[in-house]
Amino acid sequence: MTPEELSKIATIEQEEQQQHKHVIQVCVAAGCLSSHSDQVKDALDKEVSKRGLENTCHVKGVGCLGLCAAGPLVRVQPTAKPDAAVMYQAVTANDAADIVSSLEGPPVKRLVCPTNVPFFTRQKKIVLENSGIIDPDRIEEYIAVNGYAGLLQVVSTMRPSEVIDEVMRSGLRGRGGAGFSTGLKWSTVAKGRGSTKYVICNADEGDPGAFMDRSVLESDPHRVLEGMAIAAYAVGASQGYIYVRAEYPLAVKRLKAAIRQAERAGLLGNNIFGITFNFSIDIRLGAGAFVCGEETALIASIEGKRGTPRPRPPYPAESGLWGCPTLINNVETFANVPPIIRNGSAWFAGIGTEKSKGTKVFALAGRVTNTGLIEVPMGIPLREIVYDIGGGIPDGKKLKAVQTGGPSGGCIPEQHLDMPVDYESLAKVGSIMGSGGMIIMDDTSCMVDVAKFFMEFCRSESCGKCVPCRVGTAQMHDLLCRITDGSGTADDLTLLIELCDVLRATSLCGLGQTAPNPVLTTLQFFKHEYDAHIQKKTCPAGSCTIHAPAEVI
Amino acid sequence: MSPQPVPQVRVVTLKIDGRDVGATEDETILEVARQNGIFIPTLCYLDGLPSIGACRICLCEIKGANKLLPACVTRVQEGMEVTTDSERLTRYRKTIVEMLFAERNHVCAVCVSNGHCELQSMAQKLGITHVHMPYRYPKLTVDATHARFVQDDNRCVLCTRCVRVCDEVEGAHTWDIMGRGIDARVITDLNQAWGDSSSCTGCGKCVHVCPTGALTEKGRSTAEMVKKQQFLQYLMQMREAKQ
Amino acid sequence: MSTVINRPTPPSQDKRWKIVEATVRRHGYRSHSLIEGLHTVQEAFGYLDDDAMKYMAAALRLPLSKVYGVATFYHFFTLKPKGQHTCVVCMGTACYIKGAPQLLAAVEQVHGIKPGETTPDRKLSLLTARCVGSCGLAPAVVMDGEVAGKVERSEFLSRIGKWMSHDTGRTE
Amino acid sequence: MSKPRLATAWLDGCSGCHMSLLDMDERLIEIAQQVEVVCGPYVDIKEFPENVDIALVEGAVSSEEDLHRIKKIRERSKLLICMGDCALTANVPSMRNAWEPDEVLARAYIENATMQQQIPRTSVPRLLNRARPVHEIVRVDIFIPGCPPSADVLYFALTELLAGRVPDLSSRTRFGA
Repeated sequence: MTPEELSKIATIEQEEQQQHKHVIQVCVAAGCLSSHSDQVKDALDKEVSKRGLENTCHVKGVGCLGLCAAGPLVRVQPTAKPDAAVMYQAVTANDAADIVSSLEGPPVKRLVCPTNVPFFTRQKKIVLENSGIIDPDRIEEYIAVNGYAGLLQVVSTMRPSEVIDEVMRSGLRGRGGAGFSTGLKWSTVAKGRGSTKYVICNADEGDPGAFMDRSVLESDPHRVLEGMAIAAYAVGASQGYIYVRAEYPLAVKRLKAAIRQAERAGLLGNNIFGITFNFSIDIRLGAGAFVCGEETALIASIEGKRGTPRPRPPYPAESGLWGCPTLINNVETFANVPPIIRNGSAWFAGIGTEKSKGTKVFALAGRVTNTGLIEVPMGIPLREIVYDIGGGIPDGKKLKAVQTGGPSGGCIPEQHLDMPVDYESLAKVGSIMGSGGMIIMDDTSCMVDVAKFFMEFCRSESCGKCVPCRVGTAQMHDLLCRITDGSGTADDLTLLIELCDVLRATSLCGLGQTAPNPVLTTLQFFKHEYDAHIQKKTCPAGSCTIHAPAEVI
Repeated sequence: MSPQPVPQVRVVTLKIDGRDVGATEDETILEVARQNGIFIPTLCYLDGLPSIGACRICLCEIKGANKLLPACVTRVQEGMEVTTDSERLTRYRKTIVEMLFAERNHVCAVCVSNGHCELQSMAQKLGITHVHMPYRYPKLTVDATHARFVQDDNRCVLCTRCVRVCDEVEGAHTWDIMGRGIDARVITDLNQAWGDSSSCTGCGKCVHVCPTGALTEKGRSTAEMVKKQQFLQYLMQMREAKQ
Repeated sequence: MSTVINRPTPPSQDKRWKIVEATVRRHGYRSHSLIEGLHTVQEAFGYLDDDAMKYMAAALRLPLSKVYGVATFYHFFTLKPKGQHTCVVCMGTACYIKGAPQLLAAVEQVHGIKPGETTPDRKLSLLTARCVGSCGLAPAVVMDGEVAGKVERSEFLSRIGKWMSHDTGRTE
Repeated sequence: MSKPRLATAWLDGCSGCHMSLLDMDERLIEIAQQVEVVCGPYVDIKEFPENVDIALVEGAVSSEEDLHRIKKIRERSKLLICMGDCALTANVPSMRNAWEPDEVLARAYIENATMQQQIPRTSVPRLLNRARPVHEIVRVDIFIPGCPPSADVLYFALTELLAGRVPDLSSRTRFGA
C-alpha cells in the first residue's frame, strides 16, 4: 500500500457511493440483530431488486445507530442531501415494500423515528462517528471516510516520540476505567528495555451492563486496528493482540474479517506504507473471566494460563507479556487515537473539561426510556444524560440512582444529578467512570439488593488468589444475603463496613480493592434502606423477600 | 544452562521501622528485614520458592505509596521508608488470618499438625482469640488414596506452596488449582484421586512445605505431624553450586 | 538435551479432531495456545471431557493439572455436555433489574432446573451469562445462540415449551 | 466486701475444660477462698442464679437448650468468659456443621447403630442447625483458647481477674493447645 493507493481507494469508493441516489442503512449490530434486522435487510434487498433499483438504491448493513430500545433501526439517506435522512424504528420485514416505495416521496409515517430530539442532537460523536454510517465489513468504506489516514500521517511524517507527544497533549485518558494518561503510558512502554514489545487491545468488556466496546468492534472495527497500529508505531511494537470476549461472536467475526482485509491491503503486516514498520494483530478469545480486565491477569490469559493477577510493580509497561514491555489500552481508547492524529491534539483537548478531555461513550440501560448507546462530551451534567438524552424514567416512576462503573463503581443518588460527568467528579461521590456502563434505577430497585447483586458478581469473579478478595467477597455476600432476607443484625452491618475497609486496603488487584464500592456508595446515600431491612425487617422498594424472623440460628 | 553474567546491582539505603539499613536493589523488603532481625509475618511465602504476594499478611506501609505493599515481592528502593508493624497493619493481618479460619474447617484440637501449624502459630502471634466473622463450614473431602500421604481440603489455605514446589523444584507439576474464588481447590492431575496420579513421584516435598495439616504423612495421629522444610534450602544450594 | 517429541494421536477417529489438530498446529503446539485449543474443542464437541484435556495436555506438553486448572478457571468452558437446546439468561445489571431473576425462576418452576443444570431428558440446559451486551434490550436471553431482547415470561416459556415438545421421536 | 460470685457452665463440650479446672489441684483451695462458687457441674445448684460476677463457660452452643442457657447466663453475669476452644470456635462440635442435623442424627442413630435404630426426639433438646461459638450468640468479655486450656492457664486467668487485671494470654495458650 502506498499513500497514493490509499487515496485512490477512497476516491473510487466515494464516487461509487455518489452513483446511488439513495442509501438504505440497516443496523446489523447485535442489538438490532436480536430483533431480526438481518431479515429486514434481506427483505429490503429483495424489494430493491424486484423493482430493478439496484443501480440507484444501495442497501447496506451498518453498525449501531444508537437507539437500541427502538430497534431494528433503518436509515434512508438521499446521497445528494445527507441531512434529509429519515430514521425508521421497529422495522419488520413486512415494512420493506413501503420503505422502498417512499424513496421518492414522503416518508413512511408510522415508522418514523424522530431524530430532532435530544437523544440524537445532544450527542457528540467521535468514537462512534462512523457507527451506523459505514458497512463494517468493507475496508473501502472505512478508507472513504478518512480511514487509515491517521496511520499514514504518522508513519510518513512523524517520529514515534512526536506521536506520543501529540497523544500526551490531547489529554486522552484511558477509557477502560481508571483514567490513566494514555500518553504517559505510551511513553513508558516506548522507554521500556528490549526490542520486543507488544500492544494489547483490551476488548474483554466485562462490566455487566456495558456494551460500548462490543458496539465499536461491531460497527467500526478498522478504527480500532488503526489506533493499535499508530500506538505500535509510537512505542516500537511489531505484534499486537486483541483480547476479546468469546461471548461477542459477531464482534470476533467482524474483527477477523477486518484484520484479513487490512493485511491484504498492506495496512497490517510488513513494511506498512513502504517503510520499515511491521505490525501484525492476532485475536485471543477471552473465556468468561471478569478479572482478566485487570492488566496482569489479561496477560496471564494471553499466555494461556489461569487469569490470575500478580502484584504490581513491575507494571506491564515495563514487564508485561512474556516479560516484555507491553502497552494495554481498551477499545475506546484506541478508537480515539486516529481522529486525534487527523484533527490534532488541540481539537481534541478543546472538547470536554479541564482534566477530562474528549467524549465518553455510555451504554445507557435500565429504567430509562431511551436505552442504547450514546456518546457525549466529558463534563455533561448527569441530569442531561438521564432526562434529555435518556428521555427520563418510564411508567411515571421516580429516579432513585444512577449506577456507573459496574461492580467497581457506585450508585449516584438524585441529589448529585447535576454533577458533571468526568473522572474526578465521579470519584468524588465514590463511583468511577468505569468503562461506560450507566444503569438507571427507579424506586422499584432496592439498593441493598443492588449491592448484593454486585457482591455476588465479585464473589463469583474473584480469582481466589489473594485471601481478602477470595474470602472477603464471599463473607460480604453472605452478610448482604442475610440483610436482604431480613435476618441481618446491627453487628452484621458493622462487620460489613469493616470488611469494606479490609478489602480495599489489602486485596491484590483492582477487583478486590474496588469490590466494596457498590456497598460503600449505597451505604453512604441509602443507609436508611439498610436500616429498614435490619431494624424494621422491611424492604422499602418492595423487591426483597423478607422471611419472618425465625429462630436466631 | 550456561552461567549468566552477573548484572551490576546497586547498593541502596532505606529505613525499616525507623532503622537505617543497607541492601542491594535486587532484594525484597522481606529479605532485608529478616537480615536485620525485623520480623514480618508471612504465610504463602517460603524461602526457596518463587514469591507470589497472595496471602497479603506481609503487607507493609511504604511512605509515599498510596497502597500497602507485600514485603515478599516488593523490591527495596533508595530512600524507602517502610513500616512493618502498626496498629492498622495488625488489625488487617488479624482479619486476614481470621478469614482463613472462617473459610474452611480448621479444628486445631484434632489436627495432626496441632502445635506445628503455621496458621495456628500465626493466630497466636497476632493475638487472635476468636474469629469475629461467621464460619463458612464448606463440605470438603479428605483424599487418603495415596500410599503414604493424605490430603485434607478442610485444612488447606490455598497458599499454593505445594503447587509451586511440585512445579519448580520437583518438576512434576502434579498439583494445581481448579475453579476460582471461594470455590478454588487444590487438585492433582485431572482432579483425580492422588493415589491414581500418573505424574506424582511420591517425593513428599508438597507435604513438607504445606504450612498446615492439609498435606500430611499417613499414620500420624493428633499433633504428630512435624514438617521438615530444610531440604528446600539444601536443594537450592546444591543446584546453584552445580551451575 | 532434548527429547523426541511424538505428537499425540487424537482420542478417536471423530473428524472433529481434525479441526482441533489444525488449531494447535497453527499455533505451533505452543503451550500458550491452550485457551485457543480448548475453545476449539468446545466449539467442536460442546464441552471438554477428560480425553480432550489429556489430548491437549499431551499436544501442548502441559501438565494435566494445569490444563484442568485453566479449563475450570474460565466460566465459558464446561466439563459437562449440554442439552439439545440451551437457554442463556443474561444476568447483567440492566437485565437483572428488568426481571432476569424472574425468568430463571420461571424455568425452574416449569422445568425444574437451576442455572448450570440440564433436564433429565437432556433436552434443555439453563445457563446464565455475565452480560451478553444487549443491555438496551433488557432482559435478554440467548436461545440456541440467538439473542432475544425484551423477553417476557409467557413468550419465553412458550418458546422453551416448543423445544421440549419437539424432537421427542414419539408419534402421537 | 463479699467475695465475687463465680459460676461455671457446661454446654456442648467434652467436660475437658472442667477437668482442667480440677487439675489446678491445691490451687483450687486458694481460688475457692477468694470466690463463692454459686453454680456449675461441681456444685449442687444447677439453675443459673442471678447476680453472678464471673461466668466460666465451656462448650459450643449446639442445642435449643444451650441457646436458652447462654442467653440466661449472659443476662445474669457481669463477666462472661469463654473457657476453651468449643466455646470460642465451636471446635469439635462444629465438625457436624457442613451437614444438616437430620443427616448427622441419621448417621449416628440409624446408619451406625446396630440395635434400636431410631433418632431420639423426646426428652432431648433439639439440635440447632449449626453448633456455634458463644460470641456469635451473646457478647463475650474474655476468651481463653485451648483444648483444654491448661490448669496453669486457667489459674493465671482467674488470679489476674481476681486481682482486677485483664489477663494477657497470648503467650500462654492458643487454639488447640
